[in-house]
Amino acid sequence: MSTTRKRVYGYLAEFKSASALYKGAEKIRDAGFKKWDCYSPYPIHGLDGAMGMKRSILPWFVFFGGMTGTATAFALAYSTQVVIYPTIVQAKPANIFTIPAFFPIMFELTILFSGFTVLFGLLALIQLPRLNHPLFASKQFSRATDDGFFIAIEARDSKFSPTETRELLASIGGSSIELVEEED
Amino acid sequence: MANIFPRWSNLLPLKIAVCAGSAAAGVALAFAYYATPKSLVVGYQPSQPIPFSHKIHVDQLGMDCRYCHSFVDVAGHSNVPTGSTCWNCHQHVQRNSPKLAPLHKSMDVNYPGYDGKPIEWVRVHKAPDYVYFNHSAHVNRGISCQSCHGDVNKMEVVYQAESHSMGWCLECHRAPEKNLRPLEEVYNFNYNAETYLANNPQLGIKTTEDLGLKLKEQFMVKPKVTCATCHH
Amino acid sequence: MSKRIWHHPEVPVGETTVAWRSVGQLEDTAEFRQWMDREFPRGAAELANDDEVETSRRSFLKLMGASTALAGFGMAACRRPEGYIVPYTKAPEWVIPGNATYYASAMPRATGATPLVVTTFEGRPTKLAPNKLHPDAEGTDAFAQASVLDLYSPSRSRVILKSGKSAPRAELEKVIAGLATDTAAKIGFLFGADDSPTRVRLIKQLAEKYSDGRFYQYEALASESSALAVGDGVKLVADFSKADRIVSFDCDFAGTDSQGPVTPFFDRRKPEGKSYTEKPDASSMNRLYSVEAAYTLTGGMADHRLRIASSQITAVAAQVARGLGVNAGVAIVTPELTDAKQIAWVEGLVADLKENAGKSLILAGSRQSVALHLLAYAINSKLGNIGEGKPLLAVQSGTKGLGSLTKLKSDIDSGKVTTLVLLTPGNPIYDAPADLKFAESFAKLQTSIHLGTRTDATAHASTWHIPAAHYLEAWSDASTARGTHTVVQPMILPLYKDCVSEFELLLALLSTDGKLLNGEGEKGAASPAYAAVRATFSALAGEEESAWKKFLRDGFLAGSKYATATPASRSEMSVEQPASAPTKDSLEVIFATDSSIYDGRWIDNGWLQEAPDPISKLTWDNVALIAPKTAKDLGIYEEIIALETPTASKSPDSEGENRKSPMIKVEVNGQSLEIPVLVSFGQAENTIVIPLGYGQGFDQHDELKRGPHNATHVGLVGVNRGFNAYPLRTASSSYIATGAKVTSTGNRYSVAITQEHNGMYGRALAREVSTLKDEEKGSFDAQLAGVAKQGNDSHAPPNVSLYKPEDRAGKTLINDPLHQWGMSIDLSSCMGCNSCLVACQSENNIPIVGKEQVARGREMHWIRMDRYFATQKDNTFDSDNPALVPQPVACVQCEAAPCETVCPVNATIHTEDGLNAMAYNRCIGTRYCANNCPYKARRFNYFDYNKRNPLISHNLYKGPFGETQVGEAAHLQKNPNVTVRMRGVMEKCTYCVQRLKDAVIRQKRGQKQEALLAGKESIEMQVTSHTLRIPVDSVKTACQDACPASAITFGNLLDEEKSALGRSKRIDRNYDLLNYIGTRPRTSYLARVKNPNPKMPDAQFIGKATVHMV
Amino acid sequence: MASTTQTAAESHTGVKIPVLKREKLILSGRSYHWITDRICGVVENRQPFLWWLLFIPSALIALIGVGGGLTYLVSTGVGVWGMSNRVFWGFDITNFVFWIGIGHAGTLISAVLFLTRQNWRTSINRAAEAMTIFAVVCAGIFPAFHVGRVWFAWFLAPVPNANAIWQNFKSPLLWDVFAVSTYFTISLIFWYLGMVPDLATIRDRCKPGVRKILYGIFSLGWRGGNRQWSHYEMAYLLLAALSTPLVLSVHSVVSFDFATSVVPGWHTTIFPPYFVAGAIFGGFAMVLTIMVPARFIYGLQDLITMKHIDNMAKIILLTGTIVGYAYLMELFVAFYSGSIYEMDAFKFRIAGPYWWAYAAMMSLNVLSPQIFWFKACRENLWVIMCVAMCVNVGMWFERFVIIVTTLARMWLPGDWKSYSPSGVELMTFVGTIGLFLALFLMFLRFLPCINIAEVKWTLLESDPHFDDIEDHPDHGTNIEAAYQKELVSAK
Repeated sequence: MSTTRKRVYGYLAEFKSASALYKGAEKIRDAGFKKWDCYSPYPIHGLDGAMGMKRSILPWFVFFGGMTGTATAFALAYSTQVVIYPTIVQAKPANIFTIPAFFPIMFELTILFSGFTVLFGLLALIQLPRLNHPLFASKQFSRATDDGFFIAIEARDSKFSPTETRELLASIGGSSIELVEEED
Repeated sequence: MANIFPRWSNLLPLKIAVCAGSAAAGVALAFAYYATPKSLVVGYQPSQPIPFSHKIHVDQLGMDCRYCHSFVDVAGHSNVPTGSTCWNCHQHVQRNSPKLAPLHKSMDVNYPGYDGKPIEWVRVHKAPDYVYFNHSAHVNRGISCQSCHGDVNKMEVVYQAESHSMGWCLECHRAPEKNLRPLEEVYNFNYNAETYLANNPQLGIKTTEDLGLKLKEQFMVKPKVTCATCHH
Repeated sequence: MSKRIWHHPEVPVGETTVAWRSVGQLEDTAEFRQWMDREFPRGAAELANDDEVETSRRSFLKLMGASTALAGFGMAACRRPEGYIVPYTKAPEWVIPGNATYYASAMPRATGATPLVVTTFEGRPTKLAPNKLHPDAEGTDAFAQASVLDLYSPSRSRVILKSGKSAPRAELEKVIAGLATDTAAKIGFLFGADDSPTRVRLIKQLAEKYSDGRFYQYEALASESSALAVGDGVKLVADFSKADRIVSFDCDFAGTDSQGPVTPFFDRRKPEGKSYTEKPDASSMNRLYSVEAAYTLTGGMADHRLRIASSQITAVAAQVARGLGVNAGVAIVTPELTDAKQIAWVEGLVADLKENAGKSLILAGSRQSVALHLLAYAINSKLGNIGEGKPLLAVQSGTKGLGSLTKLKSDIDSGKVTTLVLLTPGNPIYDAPADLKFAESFAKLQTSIHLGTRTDATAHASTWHIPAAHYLEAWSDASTARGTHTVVQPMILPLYKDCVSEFELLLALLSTDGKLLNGEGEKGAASPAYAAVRATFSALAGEEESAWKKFLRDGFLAGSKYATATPASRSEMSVEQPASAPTKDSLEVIFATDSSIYDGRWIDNGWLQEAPDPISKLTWDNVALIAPKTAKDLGIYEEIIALETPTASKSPDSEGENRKSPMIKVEVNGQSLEIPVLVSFGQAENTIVIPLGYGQGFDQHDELKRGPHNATHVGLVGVNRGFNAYPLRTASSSYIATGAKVTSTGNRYSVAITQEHNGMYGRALAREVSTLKDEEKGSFDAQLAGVAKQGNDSHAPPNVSLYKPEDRAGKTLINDPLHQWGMSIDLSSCMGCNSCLVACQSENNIPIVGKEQVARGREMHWIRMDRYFATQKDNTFDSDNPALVPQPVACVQCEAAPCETVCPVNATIHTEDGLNAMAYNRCIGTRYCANNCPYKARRFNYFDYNKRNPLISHNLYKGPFGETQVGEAAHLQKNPNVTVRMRGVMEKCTYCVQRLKDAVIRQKRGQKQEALLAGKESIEMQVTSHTLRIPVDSVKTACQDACPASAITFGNLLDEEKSALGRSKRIDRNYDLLNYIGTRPRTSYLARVKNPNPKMPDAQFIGKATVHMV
Repeated sequence: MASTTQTAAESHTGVKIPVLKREKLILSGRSYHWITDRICGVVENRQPFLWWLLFIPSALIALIGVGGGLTYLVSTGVGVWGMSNRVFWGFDITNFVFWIGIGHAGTLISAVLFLTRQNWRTSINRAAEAMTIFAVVCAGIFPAFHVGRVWFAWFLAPVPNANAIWQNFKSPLLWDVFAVSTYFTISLIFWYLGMVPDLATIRDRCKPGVRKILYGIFSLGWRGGNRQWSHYEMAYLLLAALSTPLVLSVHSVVSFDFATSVVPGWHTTIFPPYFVAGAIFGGFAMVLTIMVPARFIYGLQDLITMKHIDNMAKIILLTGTIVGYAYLMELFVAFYSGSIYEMDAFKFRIAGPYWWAYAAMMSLNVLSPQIFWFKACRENLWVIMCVAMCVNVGMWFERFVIIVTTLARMWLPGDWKSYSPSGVELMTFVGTIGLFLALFLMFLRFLPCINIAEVKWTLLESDPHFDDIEDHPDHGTNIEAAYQKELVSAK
C-alpha cells in the first residue's frame, strides 16, 4: 500500500436521509460543481432536478432502434415473400397487399430491437459494465446499496478544492467525509 | 470494502464483446462460404475404375453425348453406358490397354479374371433422394448438358462443375433465357450463341440475350418454381 | 476448375453400407433382371438359405438396383460418401433405367381372371392397374391391387418343407420323379376354382397319363349352389350394360361375389351417361333391388333394399316367382311371406320386373341355397333375360368334371387316392367345413404335395410343401368371366429359387423323367410353363409369332370367349325347406366373405388387413356384426346403439385406442366361438354376421393369450389376427347356420376402427337426390338443381375475399396455361370398396402402421373412405334400414388451401397447375396444416413406419432399439418416383403428381418430334399449347385407374367440355364438399342419385339422406 | 384500491385539502436496512429444510419428465405422444398455451402496473417476472419438441441458405416463433435490468469469494449514483412501455394460431382479448400459488401484505369474469352464426365426450373466483390458495377444451376420433411443472426475490421531502398530504 502512488478520486460524504441528500444536492448544484454524483439505495424522485441533470436521451435511441426493427422485419418479409420467392399460399396475394400478414412480425421485431436498444443504450449511457471503481475502495460506500445516502465530488471537477469542498460537504450536512483515492 | 475487480477488468467486457462478436461474424462468414454446395461439391473429382477421358471421346473423336448416355432424352435419368456399349468399340480399339482391365473383367469372356459383373463407376453428380430431376425435360427443351455439367468435353477426369444446389436450380428456373439454346445445339459443347447468331442472320436477332428471350417465348418455356416441380 | 481431387479410400472389407434410395430409378441396376435375363438367378440364389439371410439381403438390395453403395462411413465420415453407379453389362430389351415398363397380365381368380397392366421398374413389378383394352375390363378391386404386395411379402413361403420342416430340394425332386414315373399312382389333384385353358389341357393330359388320377376342385368360399342349379361348369354371367332392373338376392356382385364385369353397372348409375355427355335422364339409369341380411357394397348401392335374414331370402324370391307366375315346381315349396310390408315391397318389384322383361337381371348370391339359384334362374328364364344379347348369359367354362372336397374325402377314406397334389389357393385343413373332418382323412394320405405361397395349415399338414411362384413370377393363362383367353406372364423370375408355379409342377409330373424345372428351363431356356401356355394359345390362334406377340402385348386373345351353354332345366328338383325365421333365442349366423382377406388367403397381406372393411370400418380383425336392436335384446348393450347421438358422444365401447368391444360366445352347430361384437346398422334382426378367414395363428403377444398356437402358419401380418369361424361351419351350413345361441361373456377385445361415427350429423356431406318427385324439394330436375344448396349451403352467404391471388404484376398466381388439374368423385357410382385406397397405397409408397396405430387413428391411407348411414326419421317402412352413402375423401387440392397459410416453413404451397404440393424434405412436422385441413386429409408420420417394423408388438415404441424393416423385400415394391417419407413429416394426396409430371414431360418431348417432322430448325417452330398440353384424359391417377365403378374422373380443367372431367364439373350434381368454408377445392363430388320405383312402399324414403338438410 | 376520501389535512394556510388515505405497503415501520437484510437473507442464509424438500423432487421430476421424456420423444418419434391423424395437437399445444399464459401475469405486474403507478407491485414484481421467464421456458419446450423433426427446427429461422428458400411469413406459427422469442428476450432483459441494483446490494453484502465475484460480475459494477439511476429509470420505464403491448401481442399471436384457422370453434375474432384476459387471469393465479407459500416460508409477510393479496384476488375476480363473458360470447356467436358446424362445435364442447373438461373449465374459471366478491374470502389465505389452484387447473382445461375437443369433432363426422394422452405426454407435462418449480426455487435461492430498491422506495421516508413534513399534523403518515402541501406552498 505504501509503495503505491495514489490519485485522489474525490470526497465522499454520507447524508442521513433522502431529504438531507436532496437538500445537499441542491447546494452542490448551486455551488456549480459538475463532476459529482449522489448515491442512494433507490432512485430518489426529483433528485435529477436537484442535481441539475437533463432528461435522459435514451428514448431517442430506442425510437430509432425500434424503427430499425420495423424496417428490418418489413424488408425481410417483403423481400422474401414478394420479391425473391413469392409462393402461392391459400390464394393470398404475393404483392403489396399481402403486408397485413407481416404486421405481427414487424411489431415483434420493433419491440425486440427496441428492447436491445434499451439494454445496450443504457449500458452505454451509464458506462457499465465497469467492475472496478475508486468508490468501491471506500468501506462505507457499500452501504450505498443498503441504507446509505452519499454524495461524492470528484477531484477532476474544476471547482474541486481539497479543503473547501470538504467544508462545503460538512456544511450541508455531510458526515463521515472521506477522501477517496484511486489505486493506480 | 475494497475493489474486488482489478482496474483492467473495466475494459474486459468490451474486449470480450468485440472479440466474441468478430469471432461469431467470422464463423458465420466462413460457414456461409464453405458450408454451401458451391464449395463442398464443386470440383469433386473422384478417380474412376477406368480412367475414361471425356476429352478424348468427345473433343477428339467427336462422339455425341447420346452415344453412351443413350436414354438422356427419353428418360429422367441419364444412363451410364452398359458394359456392352464400351465393349462394342473396345473389343477392337485399344483392346490391350491395361487401363481397360475392368472392362475385360466385365465383358471379355476369354479374359482370365472374367466375372461378368458390371463396372462400378464412382458417382460424381448426385441429387438428393427427394429431388426428382428429369434429364429429358431439360435436353428436349433447349437446356444443354453443358449448362449443368460444365465443359465435359474438356475434362480428362470428370468433376462437378456446378453446385447443383436448389438455389442454383432456381436461378435458371427463374431466368431460363440465360441458358436456352436451339434444340439442335443442345449436345454441342462448342456452341457459342454469338457464332450462332452470326451464322443465322435471317433470324434478325442482335444480341445473345434476345436470342434467349426469343427461344423462351418461342418454346413457351415457363419453368416452375413451386415445390412439386422437383419434390414428390 | 478442379480444385481438389479426392481419391477415395479403399473400401474396408465388410464396410459396405447399403442405402436404399427411394428412387429406384438409377442406371445402376445391375444383375437384377427380368425373366429373360440370364444373370438374375445368381442373384436370386443369394437368398437361398436362412443362414446367409443378413448378408444376402443386403447384396440382394444392391442387386435389385436402385441402391447407392456408401462406403467409408467409418473412417472417412467427414468426406463425401462414395457412391457408385453400376450400369448393366448388357442392357435388357425395353428397359430404360428410370422409366417404367408396362406388361399385360392377369390375376387368376375363381370368378374370372382380372386383366391387369403391370408397372415394372427395372424388372420390379410395383403397381397393378386394370387392362382397359381387355373386353372384360373392369377396374381392379382391393384384392387385385394388393396382390403385388404378396410377391414381396416377408412371410412368403420360400423353402421346401417336408412335414413342416425345411428339406432339401433333391429329396422332393426324387418324390416328384417317382410320381412322374408311376403312372398307376392313385393320385389326386386338388385345384383352385379359377379357370385356365392350359390347366384344362394339362388336366386332360394328366388324366391320360395317370389311369387312376382323380381331379378335384376346392376353394373355401366357391359355392356349389350355382353349379348344382344350372349344371357343372355352367356359369351365368351378367352383362350389366343390358340390365335395366337388377334384383340381387343376397348377391354382392359389386363386392366379393362377382357375377361378371361390374363397371357397366356403375356406368348406368350416372344419369348423365358414363362420361357425362348426356342430359340427366332418370330412365337411362338402372334400378337395383337388393334383398340381404347385412349391408354389403351391393346393398349400399341399391335403390330398394329389403332387410331380411339370409335364410328367409328364398321366401322372398319365391314370392317374386309366384308374382311373376313362374312355374310352380320350385315356388310352392317355400312358405309365403306374411309380413304385409314385405308383400307390398315384392308386389312393387314384381310389377317393375314385368314391365322390364328381357331387360332385367335376377342374381342369386353364391352363398345361398340351390333353391334360390333355381328360383333366380326360373325367374330370369320367365322374364326372358337369358341369352346372347340379354342381361344374362349362360356359358360353359373350361373347367368341369372336377370333384368336390367331400368327394375327395370319401376317395381318400376309401383308399382311391393315396397321393394328393394340392394346387388350390384354399387351405382345406383350416377352412374345410368342420363336420367333414377333412384333416383326419388328409392324414391318411401317403404323400401330399402342397403348392402354396403361404406356409399355412395345409402346408404344415402336408408331407411336402413347395413354395409357389406368385402369379407375377409365373407363366400361365386364365379365362375372364366371359371366357376371354388372357395371358398371365411373369414380370420377374421367382424371388426365391425354390418357388415353383402350378404348371411347372404339373409339367414335371407329365414329363417322363419328372424333372422339376422352375423359374427357368434348362440351359437358360424359358420355363417349361412358357411352352405349355404357348401351346394352348397356338391351338386357339395358330403358331404365328405375330399373334403370340400381340397376345403378350394386349394380354388377351381377341374374340375368344366361352361357348354358350344351355342349363339343364331342373325346376322339378326338390329343394330343402328354408328354416324358420330367426328369433332372439335361435339366431342365424351368416358366414361372410371377408372384404379384407377374402377366405383367409390374404391374412398376411398388410395392405388388405389395414384397409378398413367397407361397411364396418374395422381393420386387422374380424368381429361378429349384429343389429343394434338385437344387441340390446341379447343384453350386449343396455340401450339400443344410436346411429347419431345429439352430442356426438363416444360409443359405449369408447373410441380410438381405448375402444374395446364386448365379446360374445356364439354357439351353433355344436361348436362355440368367443368373438367380439360390433353393431352393424341396416342388418336384419336376429342375425349375426361373422367374416371368415381369421384366427390362423397366434403367438405369445396375442391380446387374448391364445398363443403360441400355429404361429408358423402366418407371418407377422396375420399372426394374432381375429377369430376363426370356420369350425362353426358344417358342409350343409357353410354360409348360413341357424339356431345359434349367443351369450355375453363379459370379456372385451380391442378393435381398430377407422371411422367411429356413422352418421352425417345433419351436415350435407355425401349428398343424395332421388329421381322421384319429393314433396318439398320437387322433381328430379329441381332436386338436381338444388344439390349445391343442400344443408348449410342453403343459407350460407357466398364467400367473398378481399384478397386477390395475384403477384406483383397483377397476374393470377395459379397461372399454368397448359394444365389445371381437377377431379370429380361420383357418389352415384362410388360404392365404397377399398380399391382406390389400396391402389393409392401401392402407388404412393404408403406404409402400413399396424393395428395399434390404426386404433389410435394413425392410419396413413391418403384416401379415407368415409361411409355414412342416413336414417329417415319418418321412415315408416323400415326405420332401421338407413341409407348407406360412401364418400372417399383425399386431399381435395383446395385453391384456397387453409393448410398452406399456416405452414411456417413453406413446406406446403400451391403449384401453378393447381396442386397443393407437399415438400416432404422441407416439412418439420408442426402438424398445424393437418389441424387446419377441414377434410383431415393429411397424414403424419408419427413413427418411422418405413424403417421400424410396425407389426412387432411395441416395436415402434422402442425407437432406435426396435427391429428395423418391414421385411427383406418389401422395399422392392416401392414406387421409385415417390419419396419414401421418414418420421416426423406430413404427407397427403397430390393427385399422383409423379404421374402428372411424367405425362407433362413426355408431352414436352413432342416439341422436338414436331420440329423434326416439319423439317425445320427448332427456332423457327412456334410451340403452342397444343404441343405442350397433354392429350385430353390421357393421364390417370392411381385411384381413378383402379376404380371398378369409374367413380373418379380426373383431368385437365382447361380441356373444358372436351374432357370427362370438364363435363362432370358442369353438371348439376357437382358440389364442393364443405363449400361453406370457401376453400375452392379442385376435387368436387357428384351427388348420389337414387332411382326408386314409385310403386314401392319405401320409395318416398329413398334418396333422402341429405336432401332435407338445412 | 380501498380508499376513503378524507378531509383530514389542514395545511398551514388553512386550506382544506381532500386527500386519499392509503394503506401502507410495508408494515411494521421497517427500516431500509431491515428490508435489505430480510430480502438478502433469503439468498444469504441457509435454505430452510422445506426448500430442499421441494427442490429435490422438483428437480428430479424435471429431469425425468422433461429430460427423459424429450430424449425418448426425439429418439423415437412424436408417436410416443397420444396424437393421431385426427387430433394432431393434444397436450403439447395445450401445455404451451397454458405456460405462456402463466407467464403473462409477470409481465403484466411488472410493466402494466408500473406504468399505472401501482406501487403495490414492487413486492411481487420480481417473483412474477421470474415466473414469466420460467413459464416461457416451460412453454417453449412444447412447440419446439412437438415438431416431427426437431433437428430441422432451424428451418424456422430466416437464414440465407443454398436452397434459396424462406419461411412463410403468413403463418401464425412463424408469428408465434417471433412473438415468443421476443417475449422471452424482452422479459429476460426486463427482469435482469430490474435486478442489477439488487445484485449490487448482495454483492456489497457478500464476503469476498466466488459469490462476491459472481454477483459483482452480474451487477455490472452498479454504484447507485443518481446519474445511473436517472438513465436506469428511463430505461425501466421504456421497457415497461415496450412490454405492455408486447404482452398483449404475444397472447394475441398465440390466439391467432387458432383464430386465423378455419376450424369451427377456433375461427373467431374474440380470441385475442379472450386469450389475453385468460392469460392474466391464469398468471395471477399462479403468482398467488407461488407467492403465498413463499411469503410464509421466508417470512415476507411485511413485504407481501394482505393488501397485495387482496389486490390480486380482485384482479382474478375481474379477469375471471371477463373470461366467463368470453365463454358465453363464444357460445352466443356460435349459435347466432346459423352454421351447423359452429353450433355443433360448441354443443359438443358442452355436452360431448369431453363435457367434463368443459364443465371443469366453466366451474373452475368462472364460478370459483366469484367468491372473491366477499371480503372474507379475499382475506383467507386458504380460500385464496384454493381458488388459485382451481384457476390454474381451470385454465389448463380451457386450453384443452379449445384444442382437443375441437379437433376431435371437426367438420366431417367420418374423421371424428377421440384423443387421450400417453404416459410420456403426461410425464413431460408433469416434468415441466417440476422444471418450473425447480427453476423458481433456484431463483429464490440465488437471486433477490423481491425488488429491494423499489420496496425501499415505497417507504414513506424515501421521499426527499419526508423531513419537511415531520411537523405536519399527520406526522408524515400521509405522504399524499406532503405532496399537496408542497403544491400549495409552491403557489
